[in-house]
Amino acid sequence: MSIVAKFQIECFSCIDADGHAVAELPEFALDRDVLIELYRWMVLTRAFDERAITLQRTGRLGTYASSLGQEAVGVGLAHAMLAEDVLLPSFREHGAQLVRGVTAGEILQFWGGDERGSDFSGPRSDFPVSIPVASQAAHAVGAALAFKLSKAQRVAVAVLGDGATSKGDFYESLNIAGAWNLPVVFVVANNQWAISVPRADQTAAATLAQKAVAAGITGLQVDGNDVVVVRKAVSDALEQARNGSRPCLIEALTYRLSDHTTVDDASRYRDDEEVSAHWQAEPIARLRKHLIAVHGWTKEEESDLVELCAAEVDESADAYLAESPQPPETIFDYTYASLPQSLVKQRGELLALLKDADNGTEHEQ
Amino acid sequence: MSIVAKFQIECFSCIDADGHAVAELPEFALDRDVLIELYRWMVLTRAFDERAITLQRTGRLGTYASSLGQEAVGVGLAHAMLAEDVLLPSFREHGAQLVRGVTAGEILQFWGGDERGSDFSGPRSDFPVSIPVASQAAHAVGAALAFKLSKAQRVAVAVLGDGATSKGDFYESLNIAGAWNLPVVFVVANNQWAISVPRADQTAAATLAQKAVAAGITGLQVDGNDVVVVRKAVSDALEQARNGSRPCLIEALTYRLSDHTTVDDASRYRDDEEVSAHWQAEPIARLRKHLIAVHGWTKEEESDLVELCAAEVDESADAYLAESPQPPETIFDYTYASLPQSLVKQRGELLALLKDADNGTEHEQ
Amino acid sequence: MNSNPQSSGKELTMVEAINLALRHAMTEDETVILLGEDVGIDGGVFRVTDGLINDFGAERVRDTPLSEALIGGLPVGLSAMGFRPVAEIQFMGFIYPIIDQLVNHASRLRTRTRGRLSCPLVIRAPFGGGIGAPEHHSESMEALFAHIPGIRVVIPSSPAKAYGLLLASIRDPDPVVFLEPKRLYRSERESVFDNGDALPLDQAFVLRSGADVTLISWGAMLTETLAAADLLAQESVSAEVIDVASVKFLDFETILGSVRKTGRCVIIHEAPLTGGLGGEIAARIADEGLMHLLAPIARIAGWDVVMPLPRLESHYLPSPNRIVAAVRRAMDYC
Amino acid sequence: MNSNPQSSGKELTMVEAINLALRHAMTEDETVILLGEDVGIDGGVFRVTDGLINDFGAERVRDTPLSEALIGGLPVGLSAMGFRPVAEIQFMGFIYPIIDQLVNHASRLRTRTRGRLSCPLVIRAPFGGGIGAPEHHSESMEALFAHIPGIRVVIPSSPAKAYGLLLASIRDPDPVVFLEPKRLYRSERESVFDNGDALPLDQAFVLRSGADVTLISWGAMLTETLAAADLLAQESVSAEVIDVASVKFLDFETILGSVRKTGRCVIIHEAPLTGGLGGEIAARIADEGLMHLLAPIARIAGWDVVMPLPRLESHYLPSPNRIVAAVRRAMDYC
Ligand SMILES: Cc1ncc(C[n+]2csc(CCOP(=O)(O)OP(=O)(O)O)c2C)c(N)n1
Ligand SMILES: Cc1ncc(C[n+]2csc(CCOP(=O)(O)OP(=O)(O)O)c2C)c(N)n1
Ligand SMILES: [Mg+2]
Ligand SMILES: [Mg+2]
Repeated sequence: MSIVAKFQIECFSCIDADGHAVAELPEFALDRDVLIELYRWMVLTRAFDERAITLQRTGRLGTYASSLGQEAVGVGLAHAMLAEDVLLPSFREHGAQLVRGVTAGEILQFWGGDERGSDFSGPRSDFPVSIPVASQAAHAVGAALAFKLSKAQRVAVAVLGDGATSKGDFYESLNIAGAWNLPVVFVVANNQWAISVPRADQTAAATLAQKAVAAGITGLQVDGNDVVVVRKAVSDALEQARNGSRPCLIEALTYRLSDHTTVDDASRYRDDEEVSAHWQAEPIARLRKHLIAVHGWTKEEESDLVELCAAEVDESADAYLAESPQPPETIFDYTYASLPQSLVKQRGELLALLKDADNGTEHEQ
Repeated sequence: MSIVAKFQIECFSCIDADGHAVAELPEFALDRDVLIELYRWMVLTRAFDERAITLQRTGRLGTYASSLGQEAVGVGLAHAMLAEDVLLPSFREHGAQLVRGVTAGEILQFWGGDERGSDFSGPRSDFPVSIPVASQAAHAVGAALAFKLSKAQRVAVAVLGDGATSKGDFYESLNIAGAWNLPVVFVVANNQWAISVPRADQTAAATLAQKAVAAGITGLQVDGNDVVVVRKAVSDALEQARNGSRPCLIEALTYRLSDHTTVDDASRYRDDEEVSAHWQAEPIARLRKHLIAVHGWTKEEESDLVELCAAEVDESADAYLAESPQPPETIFDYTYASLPQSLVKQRGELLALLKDADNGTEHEQ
Repeated sequence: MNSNPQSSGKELTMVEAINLALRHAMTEDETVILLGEDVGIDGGVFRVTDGLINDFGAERVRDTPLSEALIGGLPVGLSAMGFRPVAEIQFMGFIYPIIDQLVNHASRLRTRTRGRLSCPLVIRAPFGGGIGAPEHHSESMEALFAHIPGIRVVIPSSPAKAYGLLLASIRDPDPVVFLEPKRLYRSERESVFDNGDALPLDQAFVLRSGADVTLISWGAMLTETLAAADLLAQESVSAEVIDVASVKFLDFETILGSVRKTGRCVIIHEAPLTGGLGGEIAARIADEGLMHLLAPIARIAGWDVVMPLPRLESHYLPSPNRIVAAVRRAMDYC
Repeated sequence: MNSNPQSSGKELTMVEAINLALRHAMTEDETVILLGEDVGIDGGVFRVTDGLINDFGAERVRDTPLSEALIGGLPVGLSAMGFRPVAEIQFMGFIYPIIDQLVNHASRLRTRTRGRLSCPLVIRAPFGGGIGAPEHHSESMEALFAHIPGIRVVIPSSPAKAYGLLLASIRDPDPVVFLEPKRLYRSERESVFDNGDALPLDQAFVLRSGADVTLISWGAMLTETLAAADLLAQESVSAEVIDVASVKFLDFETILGSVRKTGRCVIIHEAPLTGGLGGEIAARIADEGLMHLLAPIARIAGWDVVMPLPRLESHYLPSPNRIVAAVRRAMDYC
């Protein structure tokens, strides 16, 4: 018998649940302004989440997936990216989208059932939210191949859930990323649950980071509630991808503090105690503690920031609600670059129906 | 940073290319009769392969995938199985099928384009050859679940190629085998090529055995040209599966000495020298050397055995060629358990067509 | 939820009726195994499997990893080895990875082995629009499945039909794709007798008889179709309404019988027009019933566009008015 | 193989014509990238991509791992970022894992993002029976693709059509599924001018004009259809033969124009009858052309059974005799 291969999975963290540094902090994390920026994005994300849920509960938004408790993953990874990189988000990475420059109003528009929400004004090459779990991993390797072929120094960053790691397309994507050395970073936001299925029932693998071993690429774990280590690990991975065209899988350990979505009731399948315990480790409080302890963050600064975020969210929500609807015939207009003959006819039929139904009154929305 | 998981992949061998034992041999391999039995199956498999290719070249068989050079994998694994276990073969495991009790005639019938070839008279629960690569892995975990649920002490054994390990369904199957602790053994016959794609281009993983790490199950390598170690490793894995319901992935390192199939021309994409080098390590010669050196295998015994195998293959080929064709209307008869009304009508149409076309003459085959 | 399968008729929603059928099947046949994402303790995202894990245990009601290709492929092995898996795909939008296994294995293991092995399995999935669901959750792609030889495709239109058709599907010796119109999951209640009686898998149901025109539909679109029939009655047009139910195989006798009587026919479905099953039905009528037609066969279907997000989905779905207009054209046809 | 795209007309097989079109597209547009299993040094199992890796390099002619879901999904990202991938699926029997990406992404990235991102990609795959290929290698499932909104489906019937239609497909701004009837790969040669002229993706081709009956088909079945037309001519029945070519979207004007003229129509396809595209075509004729019909619309198609293995496949495939018999019935109708 001979040993032909050896692997180990390492787990990294910078700031623990009490706000204490547990490792040498990366340079950016010594900069008060940078930390406040990261903090602000997380607070804004949480404020946005709350508002979205209120809008849903009052019938003004569709089903919505909250990112409560996982803000450090999205914010940390997006903050590490360059503008020219491309994000391929799952449906729970509102923080990442906000940091990337998707407006809160656009995010609401998407979840409100309006396609225009994915016509981002900001990051024009970023992908829309991917609802079919893991399907965006394949797009990420495709985008990464485009960057490699055009010798652009760009990286594709796909964000996926723990459940997504059980899917065949996730694995096929990881495998080709390795086989072709593509500039892509996969971030697994392991929030311990895939709807009602706990992480332990998803796979017998001890870590999700070790899924990378199957593809021969680097895999590592980070404390996903620590925005500093997330930002650092993603930054390092981006650097490797950008300059060495080396793919990486980062498992960010976090926890879904909310229901799966607004139509889910998590109390059916998990205990309150488990959730309470995880509140102790959530990302915003810990960075606040760190800011207070190390950077003299004040009560006033805190309340100013909270107020500012609330105002920003108010504004976006108002703008979202004020948006006039798309004309019904637009359901035809983007199916193809130009309308095939048989769709011209169908579009005419729809317009005729609308005219019939509608004698000077507005169409229902 | 902390290390959260560690893995290593081990590679096993018993008898090297020169026929020397390189490790303590398992008990069965000390038994001359057992070794001769294994040897005979491999010789028979190779004789069968040759005949199949001749039949194809002379227009009496369809496209055929030879197992030349990989006989130890199929023979070793099937010999380790119990009758009540279930084999889920790829399209290249004729040796395994023969050992299981599928007749040479049935195998020819399948490759000759006749469905009856998969209605095995022998192992009634074994699956037919799977042409869509890796798709049988999913059936294997399904069968394994059946055995687990019914508390039968049976194991499902799926055989796949190196190319198959890049497929999503392979991975999803591995993953659920681990998550549910299913009694299943996956044997990867790594013959270094997937048609024209070499193993190195298939994945960046250093070994295919390490694909198991992603699923949290045991993965190991064996010398796939050493029938003794294949039989031993599969035997051990079956034991674990049967009694502990623990799945396992075994990568058997071998080499495809033939073209991919009878319609392939491997000289387009690989060098003769590579092939010649691998002839040095092929499984039959090495077991013969071992038999001669250790068990006094004689020239006469050898020529008797070769003759016997040739005769067996002759007989099967003759029987195959003598088989009368299925009646055309049987294309309807097994689509459903009983014929739906609209198929009754279509079947009638076919019979009418046959009657029209055919005035007392035999239908073309 | 009453777990006694002998209970008498109760007013149930379709979700409850399906649950009852599953319960009945699991009680009568130990080899029936449920599997899918969140079908266990959560009872499925629509609560279709609610409570079953308590009564039948986690061995028989199995949460799978998030692996649709596997949810398609594992039941092939499980059913070939003597079980009767009923697998749930959470939404039709995620069903596509199973097509590979349906086409290449489930539908043909019987014929490949000349009857030695077979796949008595059921794949259940909610489908269709009209509930304002997120992206990818509202499509109707039943035609993809109905084209595959070797399987059956069944779509219930009411709680009692769901109960009877699902029992039949589970007992059927061949693979069945059972598509549940999720708009009907809780929209109406119907009396369901838990007597274990299956409905036939080769019959269409005449929901309303009429003399002037035949309206043919299935699943949730029967709501619009029946509403159109009501509107037409006000105009003294008597519409016969047929629920196809078993979209594969079609009960073409019932359909043709009706068209023979009325001479006019409108087929209504939610799926996009092109390549939808309306084409199959119209083609058979145009072949076997041409001489009885007094007007062209009309199809009222979803447009050939990607299903819009909720804000505009009402403009995608066929409305009673569209159906009525098509019938009027048929009635006015020379 | 001549690599000069300006060369003049040559007698080519379909395999050579496709190779030429790929070569032309790669020469004129640097963003065209080929990928698939064995498309590189092996030149594809049918030699369709023969030599391209030598002329365009391994960066642009890429052997993928054995991962069909990926071959469907990777081009979505690649095309959205400005490239024009042409992906090969080795045989249609292995194409099913890509349906997920076709339905959920490729076909709709444009509409999901209101035109911000789009997917100018082509998926090529050989399909169809008649060459005695192994299990799973002979099916014709074009109808599954034609039902998906947001894509086009194109099927060439000759070398020159393959050249022109493939160029059009590669230049098209939306996803195209390009299905190659492998029975025609080397069965005939045709003069092909490598002038870069594309054929339109919205036109059917009239292969033979006639007055008595319209025969509608596509792909390899045109061989049987034209043979049937010859047989019919001996009986003094003049058949018009239409090659649909772009099965999505149908050039219905050409079809309807012909049926208006002949009053009779037989649709021929190799795919199973139920849910095949013959239904779509017949349904549109039955809707828009009813008044012109002198006889029922007949469909001659594969039976609704699993494609048999080679020994019996000739009994599955429609034959000229079956087509002739259907035409005779139409001619004799009332
Ligand atoms: C392919 C697919 N299958 C099923 C679903 C339904 N679904 C939506 S979210 C979800 C769980 C996802 O879990 P995970 O990947 O851990 O992400 P999380 O929701 O925890 O962020 C499921 C099953 C889906 N969206 N896509
Ligand atoms: C899913 C699928 N894709 C493509 C093919 C075509 N094909 C047949 S064999 C083969 C290569 C298989 O390689 P490997 O798994 O290493 O098995 P080997 O042929 O070497 O035994 C391919 C691509 C197939 N049969 N199935
Ligand atoms: Mg999760
Ligand atoms: Mg191989």
